[in-house]
Amino acid sequence: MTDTARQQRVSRPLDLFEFMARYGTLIALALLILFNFAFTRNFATMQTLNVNLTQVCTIVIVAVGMTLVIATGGIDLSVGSLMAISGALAPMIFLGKIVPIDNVALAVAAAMIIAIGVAGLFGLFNGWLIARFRIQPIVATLVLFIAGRGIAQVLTNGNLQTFRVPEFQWIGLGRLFGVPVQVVLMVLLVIAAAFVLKRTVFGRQIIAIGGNERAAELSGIAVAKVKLIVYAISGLCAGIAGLVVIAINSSSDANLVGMGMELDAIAAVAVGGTLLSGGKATIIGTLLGAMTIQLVRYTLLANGVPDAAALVVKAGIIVLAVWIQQQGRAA
Amino acid sequence: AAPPLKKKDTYKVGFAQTESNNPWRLAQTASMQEEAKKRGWQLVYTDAASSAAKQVADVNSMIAQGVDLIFLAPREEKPLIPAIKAAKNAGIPVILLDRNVDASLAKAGEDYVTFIGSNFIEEGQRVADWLVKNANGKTTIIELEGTTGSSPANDRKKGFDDVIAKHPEFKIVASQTGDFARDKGRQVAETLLQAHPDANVIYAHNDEMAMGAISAIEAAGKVPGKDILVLSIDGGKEAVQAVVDGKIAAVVECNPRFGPKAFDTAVAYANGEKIPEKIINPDQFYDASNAKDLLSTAY
Amino acid sequence: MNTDSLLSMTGIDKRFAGIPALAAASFSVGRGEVHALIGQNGAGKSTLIKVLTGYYRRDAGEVIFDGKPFEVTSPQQAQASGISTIYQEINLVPYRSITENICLGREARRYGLLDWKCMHQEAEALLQRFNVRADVRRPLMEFNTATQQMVAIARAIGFSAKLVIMDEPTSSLDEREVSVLFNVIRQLKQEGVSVVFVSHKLDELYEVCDRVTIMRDGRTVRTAAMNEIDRIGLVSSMLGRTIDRAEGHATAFSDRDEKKIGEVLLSAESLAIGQIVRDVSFNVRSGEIAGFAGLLGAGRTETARLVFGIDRPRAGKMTFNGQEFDPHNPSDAIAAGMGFCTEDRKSEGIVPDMSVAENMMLALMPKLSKSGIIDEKAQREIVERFIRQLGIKCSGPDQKVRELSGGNQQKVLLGRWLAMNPRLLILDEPTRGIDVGAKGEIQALIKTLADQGLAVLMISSELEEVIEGADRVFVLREGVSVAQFGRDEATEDAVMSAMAHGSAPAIAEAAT
Amino acid sequence: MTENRPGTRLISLLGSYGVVLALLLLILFGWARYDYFLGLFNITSVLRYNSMFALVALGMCFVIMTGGIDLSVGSTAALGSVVAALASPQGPWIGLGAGLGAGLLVGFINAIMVTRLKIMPFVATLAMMLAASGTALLLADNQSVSVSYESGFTSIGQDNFLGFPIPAWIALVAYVIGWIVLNFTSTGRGVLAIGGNEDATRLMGLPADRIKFLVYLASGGLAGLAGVILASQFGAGQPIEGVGWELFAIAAVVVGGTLLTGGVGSVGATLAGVLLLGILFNVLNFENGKGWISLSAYWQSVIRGLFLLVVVILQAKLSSRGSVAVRDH
Ligand SMILES: Nc1ncnc2c1ncn2[C@@H]1O[C@H](COP(=O)(O)OP(=O)(O)OP(=O)(O)O)[C@@H](O)[C@H]1O
Ligand SMILES: Nc1ncnc2c1ncn2[C@@H]1O[C@H](COP(=O)(O)OP(=O)(O)OP(=O)(O)O)[C@@H](O)[C@H]1O
Ligand SMILES: [Mg+2]
Ligand SMILES: [Mg+2]
Repeated sequence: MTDTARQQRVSRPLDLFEFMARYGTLIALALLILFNFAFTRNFATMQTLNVNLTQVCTIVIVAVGMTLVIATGGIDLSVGSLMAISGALAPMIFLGKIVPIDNVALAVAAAMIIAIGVAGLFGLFNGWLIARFRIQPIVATLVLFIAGRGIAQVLTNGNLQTFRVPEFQWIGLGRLFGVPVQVVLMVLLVIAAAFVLKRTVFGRQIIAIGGNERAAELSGIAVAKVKLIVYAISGLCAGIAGLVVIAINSSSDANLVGMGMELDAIAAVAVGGTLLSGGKATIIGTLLGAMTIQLVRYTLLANGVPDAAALVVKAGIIVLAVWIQQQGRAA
Repeated sequence: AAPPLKKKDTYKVGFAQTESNNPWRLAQTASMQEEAKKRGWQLVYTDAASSAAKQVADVNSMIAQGVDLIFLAPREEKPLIPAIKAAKNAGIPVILLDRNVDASLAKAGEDYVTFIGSNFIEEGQRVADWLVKNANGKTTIIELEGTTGSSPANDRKKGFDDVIAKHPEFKIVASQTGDFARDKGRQVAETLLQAHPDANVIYAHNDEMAMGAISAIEAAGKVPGKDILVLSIDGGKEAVQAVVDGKIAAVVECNPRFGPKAFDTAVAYANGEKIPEKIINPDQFYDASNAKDLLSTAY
Repeated sequence: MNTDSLLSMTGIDKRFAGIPALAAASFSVGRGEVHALIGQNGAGKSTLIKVLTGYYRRDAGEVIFDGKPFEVTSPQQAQASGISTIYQEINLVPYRSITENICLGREARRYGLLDWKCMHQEAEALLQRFNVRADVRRPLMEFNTATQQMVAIARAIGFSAKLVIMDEPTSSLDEREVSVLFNVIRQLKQEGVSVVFVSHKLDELYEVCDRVTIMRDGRTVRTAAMNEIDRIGLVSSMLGRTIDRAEGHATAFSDRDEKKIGEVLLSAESLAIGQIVRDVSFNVRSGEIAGFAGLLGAGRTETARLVFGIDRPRAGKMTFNGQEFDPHNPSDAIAAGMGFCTEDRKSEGIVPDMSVAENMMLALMPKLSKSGIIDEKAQREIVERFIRQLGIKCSGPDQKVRELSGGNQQKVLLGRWLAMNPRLLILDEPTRGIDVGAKGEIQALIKTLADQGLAVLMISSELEEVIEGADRVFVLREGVSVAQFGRDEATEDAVMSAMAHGSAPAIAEAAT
Repeated sequence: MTENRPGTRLISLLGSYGVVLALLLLILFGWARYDYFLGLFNITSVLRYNSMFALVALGMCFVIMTGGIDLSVGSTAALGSVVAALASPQGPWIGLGAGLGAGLLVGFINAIMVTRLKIMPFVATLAMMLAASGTALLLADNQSVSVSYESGFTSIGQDNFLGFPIPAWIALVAYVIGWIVLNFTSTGRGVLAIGGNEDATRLMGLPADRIKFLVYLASGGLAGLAGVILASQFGAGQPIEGVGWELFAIAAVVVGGTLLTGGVGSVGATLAGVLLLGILFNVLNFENGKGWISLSAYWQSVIRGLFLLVVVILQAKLSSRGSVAVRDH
């Protein structure tokens, strides 16, 4: 019986919708690229690839953490604010505003570690609220969404910090074998997260919690611990993204760094095919989702679509992408 | 006439700021707070977080607290009218800072005391005029707009575009919003430069986006100031330094240091002096010819 | 067939993702008839019902109801046309009050607005029919499974329907409640209402049903009057092979060898938590099957939860393997070597979107990994072995567990714990909702495991299962362990009377 | 259920009315600390301003009770304000109808996406948030649209009735209707049932999709109504207003004790939640007058965040204690 059923499944005529669901995001991406080849001036160049890859980096980095959070059935609204905090802290440290450090390398290393670490700690705080008090993730992370940016602003008194520190800005401007460092960083994070989700106990536990938290707990999974770690990871990712943004811009503006990032990241996750209700996740999907959204943005900008109309088009594409996947699931 | 202000040694005044998410606003707030401290006045400060509606609520809470006078930096021309009317009804004079309100709905000297500020349309015009004179064949323009729907973005666009429209040799090939932010400005500039490789002028509605555009130009392997002229408005220190360095071609100042003039005006009003309907801040214009000398005076 | 038939379904096909769940199934019910629908787990009973009520759309076939072709696309329409259904998994709204759960969909109104007073009264009156007393204003989630099941039944009866469908309504009821339910079914029959009754407990069928339809692999294999077919006939039709096992035992627990029982592994003394568990003492020895008997709500599940570290006792103490044992959470208990198969598999057992393999490996996974990375190969081997051993009907280890029938889900969960190779396995209603074939297999399996030295704590509301299966039976009543019986003392009468009245001397006995 | 310790009741009572208690304490604090805090002017202006949020939160409350979410309310209100402003020269009723209609249209599209296309509410309404805001900007040509001052449209937002602002009356009526719908109609009970267990609700034969449809429609309509008030109160349709309203509304609903997972909720407590958060802004403004925190506006967001933290933690504590005997099935 087992075998016959299996065969039936395989030999079934190719289901268009299931195909679309599985490869929908990829198809959308391919169509967009084709469209651009045909209509967008100067599209087929390395520089275009470069521009798009570097621009999508921060979203992907944040969205990786967000995917893990969403897989547990949660959500993290605080990522943008955490980017601001890490972006505000780092320059304060390597510019020696807190304690003067003479050695540049040391200062930069300290700045990176502390800034990312603090973001991670705030993520841990989110996890603590959610695991310890069972506060709904949206609300728990809303706290830092509101207060986090305030903290960053208080730290810097709202002032812009500008700097020219090539050692630090390497993560935003440097290249490794001709590839921008941030892209390398993004790829590494994506691979690491995909591996964790697919092949490790921790990843399986994340999915189990999103799928049925009580069952997970009764199977001996330390639900609270897993959640703590997941939100901490999301915080760390946001921290890294914050550093990348300020490095590229040679300036850190606590008021704006990471503004609206939570929605971009969530949209990327959703378009990528991860269920927002948890229990399922695909990191590669998230990468593709983020790229799709980025390319839509690029296409609209490059073709001079006015901002207001661009919003409507973007909305339509998000809905379309998610709808196609939805069809696949329903079939 | 606008409500009178009693003569006193010190006052309790309100300052309804629209937002604090950019250096310009911060400088303005700081200037107001410093001035209040210097004079020993009590300042009730509110921040409307970019919402005109909240700003009205803020003004109302100032009225409720019984301040003597309100400095209002209206977020928008129309939605703040009810706040001005409410203050008038409560007998509290209002002085507008840096943005005006719709003249058909509220009148200076009648509903509010006066407007102190700059003229956004004129700022755009000044940039365009400079470009027309100094273009040297650089005529293909990318415009980085401010936040969609905000009045400085609308006005700086109008002032600039109207002048450019009179000169057919110039062409604005793309005009997109960069949200007044450096990062967004950079990303938009990167994209637009990619789609319009022939562009050789970037006009940004504020310094932050101009700085972002410079990064974008450099990332595209071009030289700002040489291959591409960057024009900007605001004239903060970083931007003026960029003019000195040759990266920005020209920048119109929009000085945020309103404190002294605003408070002087209030005192003059209490003294019964006649206040003009508009007090326009004289704004600097920086380009290669004067930037070095004026760098120290830039805010 | 019966010309006076109320419902007739013919040639019904239903496929899920290409796999047929129903293949040309047919089914017909007469007026005022109580009709049993039986079959192995996954035979397609629930699917047939859901097709009838419009929850699933059928791929082919014809339905005639009350003389007219019946085309409904939602349970709502089915209900409006006179078919009232109690689904297999309790499908109610836990946060809402009993009244709402009973009256949703046919609210009493006054001046166009809901009339709460009237609805509360109606809910109370309906529950009265089942001898259930409960504050109908309280949220449903505050009540135990049995009460919830009664609420579901009351709700279905409350609609004046022509046909009431009950998909395994008795699986979470004890005998007392079952007999109340049967009285209600008889009443319905008298009122001319037809009833479709799904159950794996064959005795029950003989008690109330007039006819029986047997399903196998999505087909209807036989329909007969209840009095024309004996148990062996039923079972062989269900399983599709002739069986010749004598009917001496209702369960597959054959007599056990007492000598294999070892030392005391777990002992609990005077456990208490609030009102639910007040004073429970018992012990389990390795190689022994210890049974918990008791009426519903006697505190058996809650005691098991204390042992497994899900809740913390307010008083009492436990030792495990000779050491003091005070688990703070399930992972402590698991680390100590326990497994716990919960009674509510839907909300506490399966992770519906995960595959059979992933579900089965959920607890074992950390042990099967090298520095956090899962050993896929080892995992697959184990899963495939258990799928074979437990006879889990699925298209393969990668099928989503939500797509399995209830009984097969239960087997997956058993597999989850057996894979852990535990020292003590707590089974809360292990054969609830499991077909006779699989039930026998599971019981035999439990016995084999015990023979190999596993300690088993088995909670069951089926008296036979406890009496025949357990080496010792502990009886709980209102949160107190009131009696303990050895294998020979545990007669049906003795256990029953302890369950109902308790016996003072037995308490002292249990405490020693 | 079997548990009837004295005190449990009190605590669970506090759990459901905790937000009211917090509200009273905050008002008491304001009254004790600031002059004029309870002055008529302050009260009416707080009510006038917060009535918009109250309407939006009411819709959000219903959506959340079904287990969904509506992120588009802010931009829907902005769109409603623009449409109302454009229609305002035709008179107050037409202006009102136009704004409401725009909101209903948005709600309708949301409802279609959620119930027909089966797109997760979070994503569907996130997209709608972008789309409505884009549409508002397009209609308004990127600027605020002046309303007609002659047609009497502004009296909706700016006048009083029996001494209270008309927007406050509108919100009050909406809440009374909302309360009745929730507690005394089958649709209202259906809303809670869906949030509690959607699948079961379907199997129980309730029209789950229709109820969800209505809920999103209502949320859109209420947001449109808030837009009408926005336009008439401030004399302009504002395409860029409404940013962050959805989060305010969600916070208010949650502070009011409604579970984000759906199934449990209260209309009255939501109103209390709106007032609590709204008055907090007001208190912060008054505090500024004292010169304490006006040093930096940034402390305000920190304080608001902390306040939200305290309230939700308290709420979590109270609600878990009130039901300590209840296993959460
Ligand atoms: N939603 C679904 N998706 C895929 N397959 C399904 C789904 N529901 C049921 N099936 C399959 O259809 C078959 C029939 O299942 P059904 O639930 O009807 O069995 P059943 O006779 O009610 O069993 P049980 O006695 O265990 O309740 C099973 O093989 C099951 O795996
Ligand atoms: N969620 C709950 N909230 C409050 N009381 C409960 C809850 N669940 C069970 N109870 C009560 O606790 C007591 C014991 O329940 P428990 O589930 O442990 O009994 P049981 O013997 O295992 O019965 P069952 O066979 O129904 O599981 C009963 O009085 C029951 O009413
Ligand atoms: Mg079934
Ligand atoms: Mg039990």
